[in-house]
Amino acid sequence: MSLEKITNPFGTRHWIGHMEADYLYTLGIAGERFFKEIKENGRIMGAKCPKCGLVFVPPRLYCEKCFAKFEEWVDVGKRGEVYTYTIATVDIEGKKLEKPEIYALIRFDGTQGGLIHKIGETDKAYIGMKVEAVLKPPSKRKASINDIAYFKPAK
Amino acid sequence: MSEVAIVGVGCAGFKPITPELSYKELMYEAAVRAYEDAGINPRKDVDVFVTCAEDYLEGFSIFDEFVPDQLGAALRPLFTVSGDGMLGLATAYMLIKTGQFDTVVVEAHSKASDILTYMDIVAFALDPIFYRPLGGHPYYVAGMEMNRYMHDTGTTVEQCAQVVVKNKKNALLNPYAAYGSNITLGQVLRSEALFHPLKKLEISTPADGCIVVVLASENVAEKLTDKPVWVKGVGWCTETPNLESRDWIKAVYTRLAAEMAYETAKISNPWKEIDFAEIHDLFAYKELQHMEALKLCDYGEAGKLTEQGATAIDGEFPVNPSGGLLGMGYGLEASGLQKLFETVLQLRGETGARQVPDAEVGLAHAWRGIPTATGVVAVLSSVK
Amino acid sequence: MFGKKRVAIVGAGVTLFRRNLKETGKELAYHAAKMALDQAGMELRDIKSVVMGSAPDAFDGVHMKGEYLADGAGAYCKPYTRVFVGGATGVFAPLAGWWHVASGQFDTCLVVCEEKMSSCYPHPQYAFTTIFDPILERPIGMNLIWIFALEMNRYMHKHNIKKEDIALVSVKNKRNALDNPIAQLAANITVEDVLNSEIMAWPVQRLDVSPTSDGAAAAVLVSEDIAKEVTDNPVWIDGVGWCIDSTHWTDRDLYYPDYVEYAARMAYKMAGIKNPPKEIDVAEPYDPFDYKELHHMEGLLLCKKGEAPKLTREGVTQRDGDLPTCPSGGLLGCGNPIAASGLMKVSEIFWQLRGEAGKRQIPGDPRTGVAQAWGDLMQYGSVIVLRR
Amino acid sequence: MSAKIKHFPGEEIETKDLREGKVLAEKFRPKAKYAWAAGIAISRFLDELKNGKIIAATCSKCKRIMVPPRIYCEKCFRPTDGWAYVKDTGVINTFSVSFLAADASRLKEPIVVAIINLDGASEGMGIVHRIEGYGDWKEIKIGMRVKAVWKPPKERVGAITDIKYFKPVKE
Repeated sequence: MSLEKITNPFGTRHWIGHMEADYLYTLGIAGERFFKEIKENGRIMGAKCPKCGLVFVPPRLYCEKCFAKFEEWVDVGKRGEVYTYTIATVDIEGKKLEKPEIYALIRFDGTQGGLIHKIGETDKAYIGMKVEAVLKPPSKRKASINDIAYFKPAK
Repeated sequence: MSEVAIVGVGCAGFKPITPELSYKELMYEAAVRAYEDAGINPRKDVDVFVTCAEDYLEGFSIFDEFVPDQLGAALRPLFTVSGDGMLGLATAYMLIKTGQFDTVVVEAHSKASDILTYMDIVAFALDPIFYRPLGGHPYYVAGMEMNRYMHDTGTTVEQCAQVVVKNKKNALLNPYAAYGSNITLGQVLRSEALFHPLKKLEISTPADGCIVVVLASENVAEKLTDKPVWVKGVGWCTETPNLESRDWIKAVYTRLAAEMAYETAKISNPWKEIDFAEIHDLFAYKELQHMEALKLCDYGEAGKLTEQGATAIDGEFPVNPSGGLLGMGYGLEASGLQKLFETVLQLRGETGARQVPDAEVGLAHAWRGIPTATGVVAVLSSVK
Repeated sequence: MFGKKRVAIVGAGVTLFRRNLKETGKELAYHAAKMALDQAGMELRDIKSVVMGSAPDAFDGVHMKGEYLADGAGAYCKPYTRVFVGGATGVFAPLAGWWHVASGQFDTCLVVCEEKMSSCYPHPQYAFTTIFDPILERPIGMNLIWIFALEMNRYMHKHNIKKEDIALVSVKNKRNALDNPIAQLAANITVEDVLNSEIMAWPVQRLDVSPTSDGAAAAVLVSEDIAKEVTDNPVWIDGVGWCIDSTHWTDRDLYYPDYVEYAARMAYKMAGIKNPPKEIDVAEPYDPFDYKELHHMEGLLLCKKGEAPKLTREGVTQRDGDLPTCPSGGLLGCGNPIAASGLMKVSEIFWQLRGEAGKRQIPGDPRTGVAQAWGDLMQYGSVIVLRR
Repeated sequence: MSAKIKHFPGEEIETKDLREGKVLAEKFRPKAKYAWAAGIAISRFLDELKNGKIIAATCSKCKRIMVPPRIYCEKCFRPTDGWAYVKDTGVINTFSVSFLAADASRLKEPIVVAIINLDGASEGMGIVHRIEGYGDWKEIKIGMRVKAVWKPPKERVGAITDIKYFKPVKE
């Protein structure tokens, strides 16, 4: 232990600073193609593992389980099912949200994986709920996960 | 090959804030205590130092730079594991097993109160292309996991809330704990669901503190102390960082880590062969999910056992006698060593009112929190 | 002397090193890891543990980037650890791989190093401003080049070294890199080019410096038993060493890297090397700046203090010299995706000792090589000794 | 690298293409703000700077006078047991003349930065700071004597920048 301590409660000093910078993340080989498909063609794609034959969403360059390279891409449609969800009532600063937000993992029929996204046009959700992607209008798409505005309950 | 023992531990904290100490001074306090406990001089008696830290939890790049002096490691072999302190334990264990090193020191700390934007840092760990652009409070990931876990295992909200009641009560008996309380089940249940079904009082609050652990080979350990705590087995595992492809129910990273640790420790029936466990409870439901992944019970059984009192200090299998992270405070990358620290004290019979009777074999478990799927398990024993 | 198991490298891989690569960090890690596995003739399922080496999160722009990179590094459902010792990470990561295997805990370990510096925008230099003490140093406006310039100046002053002699390192390494297909800045340049290049922070000029880069590298480490199964040509890790000096870099004399010497002595002791210049056939000391190669040759005890410039002038460090140094082209020629460049150096020694370095192959049937990296605030040395 | 490898992966892109959006990318700026507790030793150091003084910590075992101060001696691993003022004069241990600003743009007037070994501290111990008030930068030499130029007392806040810079002085 040090031989001296700060004993004056007003004697504690803090130094303010940050480690903030701007970042520009390339979408990558698989990501660029995936988001271009959404932006330009309004399609959500998956990729088939040449070894196990399963289709993974989102498609990546490689299978994380066996390292096979994904070559074959398939359209998985816009309809999926809520695998799990939560209703967030606070924002990142802990402040109460005016309108709670529903986050969910949406799985697409016959595929592995899925997308993490928000549920809109409803204030309820349940596990197993059928949902459908709502895409932003083509002019507003930027090749981002937010080109999907949200998923809405499907009929 | 040499057995590995823990021969000294030191803790500074845990407290909600520590404005009177710099992070270096906090680390120094824990180090001095650990070296006194082990009876060693770090300038002569230590072969390797391991520090466990992440840059954005400190506010510097290459935190490694700022570590050696306060640990007695200047111009000595030290390095950083970017991970929980229990990954440091795993590393120290392997280093000693090579036969090249006899004494290894592991350090991890939290200066959470230096961080003004902690949740933004957590969110900064999310994949920048697929998840982060969605925004929001990153603990939505925990809410989603808790929901699916309860759905599949039948675990109830009351069972999750009971974890909070038990741990905060245990923490009242722990001088290292920042958030002990004689809270009631009703209080937990009535607290706001921030990420349905996850409630405000089911989330651990960060705390400042540091833990330093001294490990030694068999020969050295037996010279240094008559109360060595033996590391019988360590396992660790990263499932996947990809949220969509991980298992949301079974904490697979913990199951695989446990299987690895049990294999080395020759444990076939953990509930019977282990006397108590310190399990990562950043969120209340995680204690239950992790109990199941650790094979202490079947899937869906942990909640019931908790409700029946089996995991209380005087229960059949005490879980988190320290008060857990819910009671001690969440020590970020030191959270695993909080678990280890308590396990060592219990096995040495030094925990006073919260002592688990006749504790001989204990388990310490770590998880790296949101958004990771990385876990570490260690089985420790007071008997070689 | 050794742990129960001797540890061999049986495969290595590197991506291109470039200012900007399109791949995400995960994808770069995957490319390198897959290449190393292919070279070793192994599959991901053969890998029992994974080590990641990567420098500051502030480059890639992801907190806990080890976790983020895990799937690309082949760590799915495996024991996985990231180690991080600043610039020294790339040579440190295989040391961590070594103890995974030497401990007997695993018989295989995949070591992957990745850096995607271009994510930090507009320039990765920003990330370097956060490596300094926030209270005592950042307010001065410290930037990374300054600290190198301070060290270079002290080194030149202490031994009365001329810039002309230091520039020879840059000339040599950039020329060596002409034979390296991954290289970012291979070139035929002259000492005059270096001396006439833009002054960045005296005495550091533009051509004294390696660039920032994206890239990844990987190596497969295995136990003796597995090595016998998969190859006739293993390269053994016979010595490992690492050391960190005090945080207070302004209290130390920067002219000599004590920490490299301590790390080297640790590795040489383990490898049973008593006379490094005589026993080491090829060296890859860390060369993010040209003077650093000289500084590190001295720290590695490959020559006396202050003598490295003379050896360089006499051609001893050329590929056909007595002590070929940075035959890969080093960081000055290949680029500097920090952790990846360190593991690239280890890979180069691996290929040189196997006689597989192609156009870069040094003559004379090399048997023992050393690779080294430096890191932190003029503070860290990591050293690996490889033998055929 | 290895002669056996024919293809080296990696798709090179131009910085320009990335900036202009020809290569797709996601932008982000994290919020990462801190209030570091300065602690016992550095709080005292900063307070003394405000008074126009530089304080060091001393170890009675190794007899070193250490600046910047700390509460532990890293060589002896024991608590430092005293304080001592050191002078605001010293010697340039090494220096650099930077023509680059923090954003990598070119400076017209270079910034000179140096490690200054302070008088009264143990040999070789010092701090990093700027040098100004020299003639031609080519006249700056290692071993040159310098003295701190302080901000006026009212402008000092308890920061390393309470010393504006060190300037060369005659022996």
